[in-house]
Amino acid sequence: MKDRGYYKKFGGAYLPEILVATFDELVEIFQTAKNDPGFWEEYVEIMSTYSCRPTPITFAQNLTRHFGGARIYVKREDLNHTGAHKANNVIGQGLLVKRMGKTRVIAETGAGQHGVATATMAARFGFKCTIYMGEVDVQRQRPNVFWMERLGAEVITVTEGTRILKDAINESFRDWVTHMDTTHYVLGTACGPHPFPEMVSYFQSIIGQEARKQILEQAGGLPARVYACVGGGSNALGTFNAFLDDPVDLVGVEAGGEGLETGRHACRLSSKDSSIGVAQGYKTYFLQDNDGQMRETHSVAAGLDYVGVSPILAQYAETGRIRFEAATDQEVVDALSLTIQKEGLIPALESAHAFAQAFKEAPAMTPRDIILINQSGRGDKDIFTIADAFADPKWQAFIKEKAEGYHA
Amino acid sequence: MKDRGYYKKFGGAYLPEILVATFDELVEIFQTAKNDPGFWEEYVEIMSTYSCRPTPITFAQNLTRHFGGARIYVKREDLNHTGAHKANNVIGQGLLVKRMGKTRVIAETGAGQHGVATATMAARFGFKCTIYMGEVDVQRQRPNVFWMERLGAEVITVTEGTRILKDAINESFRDWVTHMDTTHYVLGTACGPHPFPEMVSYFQSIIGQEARKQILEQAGGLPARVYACVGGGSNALGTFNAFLDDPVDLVGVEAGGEGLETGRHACRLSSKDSSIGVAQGYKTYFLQDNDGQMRETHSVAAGLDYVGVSPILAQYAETGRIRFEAATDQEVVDALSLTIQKEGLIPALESAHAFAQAFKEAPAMTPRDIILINQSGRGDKDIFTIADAFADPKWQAFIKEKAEGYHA
Amino acid sequence: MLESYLNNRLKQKEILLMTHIVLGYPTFEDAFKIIESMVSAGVDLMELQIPFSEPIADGSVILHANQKALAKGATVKKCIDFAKTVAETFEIPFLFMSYYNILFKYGIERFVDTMAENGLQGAIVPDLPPEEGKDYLEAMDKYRLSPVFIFSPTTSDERMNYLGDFGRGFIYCVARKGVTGVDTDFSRQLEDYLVRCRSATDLPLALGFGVKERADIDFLKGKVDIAVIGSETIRLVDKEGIGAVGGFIKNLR
Amino acid sequence: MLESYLNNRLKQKEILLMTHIVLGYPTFEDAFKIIESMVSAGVDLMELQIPFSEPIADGSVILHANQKALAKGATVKKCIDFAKTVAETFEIPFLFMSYYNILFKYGIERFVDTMAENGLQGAIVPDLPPEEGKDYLEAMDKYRLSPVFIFSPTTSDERMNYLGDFGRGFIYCVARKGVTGVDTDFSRQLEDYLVRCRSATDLPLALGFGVKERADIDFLKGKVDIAVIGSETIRLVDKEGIGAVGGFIKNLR
Ligand SMILES: Cc1ncc(COP(=O)(O)O)c(C=O)c1O
Ligand SMILES: Cc1ncc(COP(=O)(O)O)c(C=O)c1O
Repeated sequence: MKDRGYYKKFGGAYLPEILVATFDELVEIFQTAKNDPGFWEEYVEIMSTYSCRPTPITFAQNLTRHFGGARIYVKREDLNHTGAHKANNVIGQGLLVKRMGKTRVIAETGAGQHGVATATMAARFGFKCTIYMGEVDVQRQRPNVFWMERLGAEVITVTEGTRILKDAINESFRDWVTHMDTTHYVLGTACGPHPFPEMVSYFQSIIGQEARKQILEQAGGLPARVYACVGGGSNALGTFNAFLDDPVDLVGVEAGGEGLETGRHACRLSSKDSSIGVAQGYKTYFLQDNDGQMRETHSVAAGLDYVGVSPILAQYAETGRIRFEAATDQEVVDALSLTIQKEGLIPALESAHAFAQAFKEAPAMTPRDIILINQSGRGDKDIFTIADAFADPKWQAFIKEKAEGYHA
Repeated sequence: MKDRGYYKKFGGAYLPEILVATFDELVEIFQTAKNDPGFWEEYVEIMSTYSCRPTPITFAQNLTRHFGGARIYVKREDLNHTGAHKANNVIGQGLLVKRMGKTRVIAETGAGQHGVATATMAARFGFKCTIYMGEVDVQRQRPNVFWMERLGAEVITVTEGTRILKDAINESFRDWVTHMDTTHYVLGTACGPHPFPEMVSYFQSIIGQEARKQILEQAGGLPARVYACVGGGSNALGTFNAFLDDPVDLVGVEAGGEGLETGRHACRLSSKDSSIGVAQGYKTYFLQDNDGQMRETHSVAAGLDYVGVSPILAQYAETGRIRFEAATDQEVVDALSLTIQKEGLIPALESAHAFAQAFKEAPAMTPRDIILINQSGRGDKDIFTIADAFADPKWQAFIKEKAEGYHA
Repeated sequence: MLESYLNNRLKQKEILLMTHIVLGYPTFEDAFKIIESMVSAGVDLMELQIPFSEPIADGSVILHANQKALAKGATVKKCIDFAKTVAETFEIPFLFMSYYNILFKYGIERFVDTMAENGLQGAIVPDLPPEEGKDYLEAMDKYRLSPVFIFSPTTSDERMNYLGDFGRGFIYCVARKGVTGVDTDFSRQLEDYLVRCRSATDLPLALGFGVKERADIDFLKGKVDIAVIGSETIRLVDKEGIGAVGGFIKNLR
Repeated sequence: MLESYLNNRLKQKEILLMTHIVLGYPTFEDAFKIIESMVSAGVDLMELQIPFSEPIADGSVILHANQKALAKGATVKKCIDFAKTVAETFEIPFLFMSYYNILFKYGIERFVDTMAENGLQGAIVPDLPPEEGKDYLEAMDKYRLSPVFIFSPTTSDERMNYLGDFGRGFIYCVARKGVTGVDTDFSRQLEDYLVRCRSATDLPLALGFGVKERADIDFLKGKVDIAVIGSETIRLVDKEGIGAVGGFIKNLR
């Protein structure tokens, strides 16, 4: 591996020796594919027949009217097969797995979205599949576990550490160092050792490529601001990439959890609680203590509940090219509720972070300004979380009744 | 109303007098819209920016290999916004509601899919919305109720009659005869009094229009057979319409429930248990007793659990242009399971009927034959039903635990 | 024939009373007793509703009566037999009321024939507009029975004329939008509507939907020929038992 | 320096023993006692692992030890202080083993300086390949400490040479794919791999991952210079308590 994937001082490949050869192979396969014009074509082809690309942009006319400021457009990654932008990445990596001749894939998952996407890709490509998921997330996202199992994947509940996304990543690495001959680790976001940040954002860049073209056509101009939520950073990078050279304000929205002041959040780039470190194979801002031990993070959205962040985003945070903000759980639930009622769109809790921030800013803008929000996924999968966030009594009664049926 | 919407001896408009004027208005608005070339354009435009049209067709390479017969293609209505073909119909009718200047919509729903679609359309178009849903279906499809309510719709549980789809239709009519000045009844399928069968299949015909073009392009020829499940008949007609003049075998698949011999099914056109009758405003084959009282129907798929069927389909059943078959609950669950594992597609239980029948026939065909299956919707919504069909112990444990949390 | 019976009767009474029951509800025996007390309380004609599983034009009171009658085993045959007895027993005219599927499945001509044979005078089929009713109209004509059609506040003048042409016996004017069994506002607006009805047809006019007390009937005097009591007696039977029916009817006029 | 210590020692013994503990596990006091019994049982050098919250190269036994040590309050400072005492107390060389973030957050030069001052001889940092370790290598060189690098069965000959150039003290050969704490198959295949390792470097070779009994060590004699006992002692402590460690080590050789 010659290019070690640095973005200013972030990134790199801090690998156990056992994985070095595997990464060398991966880097090479990826570079070869990237340089093969047929590869991107093949990728777009499968995304447009197996998933539903190009996904549209939707003019949110009611929200626009409601806020009376900027004209709001929404990029509809929720319409992807399996319901989120995660499909872009897994299908892309799936094609590489085929090129490498491997027969098994593993993946971590937080929200469950990436797990379902990977299990789906594995079913479609005929790979064996194991998904690692933290125990806390298994609790929050049980329906996704159910679907992964139906898809033929083995879902392993991770009971180590904080039992969320980062721990699932660790367990995936532990599996990988044992089975790398047959197995590819489909990392779900633009984090981890090189070439993952580059590779994942490469596949996700299809979002921004489409969106830029669409918004020029449909809105007649470039957006003033583009919003995306930031977990690991893949949907944000995928959306932002196409606008980097444009005079467009790019806004990444992190999980403010219970509020920055409470410490119970997952803001790496929009809070002072993080610092630079090296873990899970790459260097970036982490939420860690002074010893370098990773801290517990918190978010209503499992997919944003992560200690690290893409090194590529860390770079842009330092250069100031991307602005990072935080939206709290409460702001997110409110934004979600408003979006459902006004537009009939059900963003995932993760995506609703982007909406929440856009809603804070849109009123102060003018109708000449266009804003674009990336709806990274749909919220159906979050029904247990959302029903709890709304404390819906009818839902609770239904669950109790169901449970009684199972006791019988 | 001059043209009373007859398809041979089926159809008509058996209306209470109070609704006659409303139907006259509806027929006129619909005819005017249909004759306005801009209208279809407007419809396609909104379907391609708010939903994800054209939805792709996917070559099911693994199922094709598995059965070793016909080449299997799947039309992906599951990728529509809200997850089913129902979106096509509601958006179309929504545009008519705007033309009529009405401010409220009502709808029946069985699977909940049409209710969610209508509530979504209402949110987007700014209409008030009431959804009628049989008590049995509320039980089966609680997540959809939750989302309808979040979307701002009022969901009324119908406790009359057999407490399923047909009873929800009756209640919708009862609402409508009271509020037709402000209210449009968004009937969810190609049934009911004229112009509904024509109107709903007109909007749904976008499926077949796209699919025919796509299969010619991607598969290089016309399909030998096209499969669609048949509840009321809207997705079937929408898919079949474009192939009526082609040498293509069209196969509608009804809910065989626990088996034709048990009487616990919902087969109007593929069993001898039905007879011609008039109810809910139109003449067709109904599952009724000798007195003309409607019978209980049964299906694992709420959306197919209906006593009547589109008069247009009844016509084609008589002419023989469309062949009707039945798939049992068990066959459907098996087909669903296979499709998930082989292709990473999760059809709705309704749609899985079409798959089940195709799977029975595909092995006896040759690779020169193409078959097209309409995947009318996605199965996520069915998690409670599917989890029960698989009797998944982990799901049950999860529900019990959740319930305990709510008791606390 | 029904129309001349009504016109004769109207020479004696300012307004006639038509009542409605669901056959087999609460039971056939009770239904018989209800009819008995209605007739002796001075009711002028009656609708006998053959229960149907999908009564879309009926509100919850009659809907439940339909469902319960069916659940208790009311069949079309039992209803017809019962109607025969009733028609033989009592002097006043009886009409069948039901949804079209009941006639259709029985065989339209056969149904009408049976009606005639059993002494019924006509029928009200709320989901059968004349456009769909060719066979029915021919049979009714052949057997000299009265097909009763319905006017509603949404019916145009032109359509009232059209319906009037097909109607026999009387026209059933529904008082308002909505289903049976809900309150009606007896007001100026209703009056205007009834004026429209009156000028559209020479047939006697009945008004139904929401008529439930003496004041309503007083209001209707001079405006229509027949006041129809529908859900209210069923509600009464449900609440106070069949014994209360006679007194209730007597008090109406 | 470490390498000459090892070479001297190897003149007396056919194979050396390196053991591993997690600092603060089960407690610092117990860790001290474990070291004591290991040293007196004849261990030749030891790895002291500073616990880290994300030990991706470790299997469940060491992972849990890391987590429990942290949960009981093991800080980097406590680990360093403890290591200092240990290095002062016992004669054998001690190495730090930890993940790179621990060094990085402490400040690399500061960390290496502290190591040197506290009498540690080197460090194993499994997630730091030389490509990413410029600062670390410079500091280790400056303070004359040994950065130990790792060979694995997937490491090419070319890369072994490369790693050998950066390594000091010895090379840590992992016996197989996978994480610590899993059984290793001591077989012909392993032998071939060790032949490759030997020809790539002049440094002493240590072999770790899955070494847990006398037979394993017998197999390794003549093939490597140091046998590494990792998870097995932790497993022993978990099961039989710290008293069992001395006897276990003595029995190995
Ligand atoms: C819908 C959705 N959006 C966003 C994310 C966050 O990931 P990323 O920041 O890589 O886009 C997730 C992760 O699971 C997700 O499911
Ligand atoms: C996914 C899906 N498919 C099919 C149907 C059946 O309706 P139709 O026969 O009108 O397409 C339903 C009805 O709810 C549905 O939800």
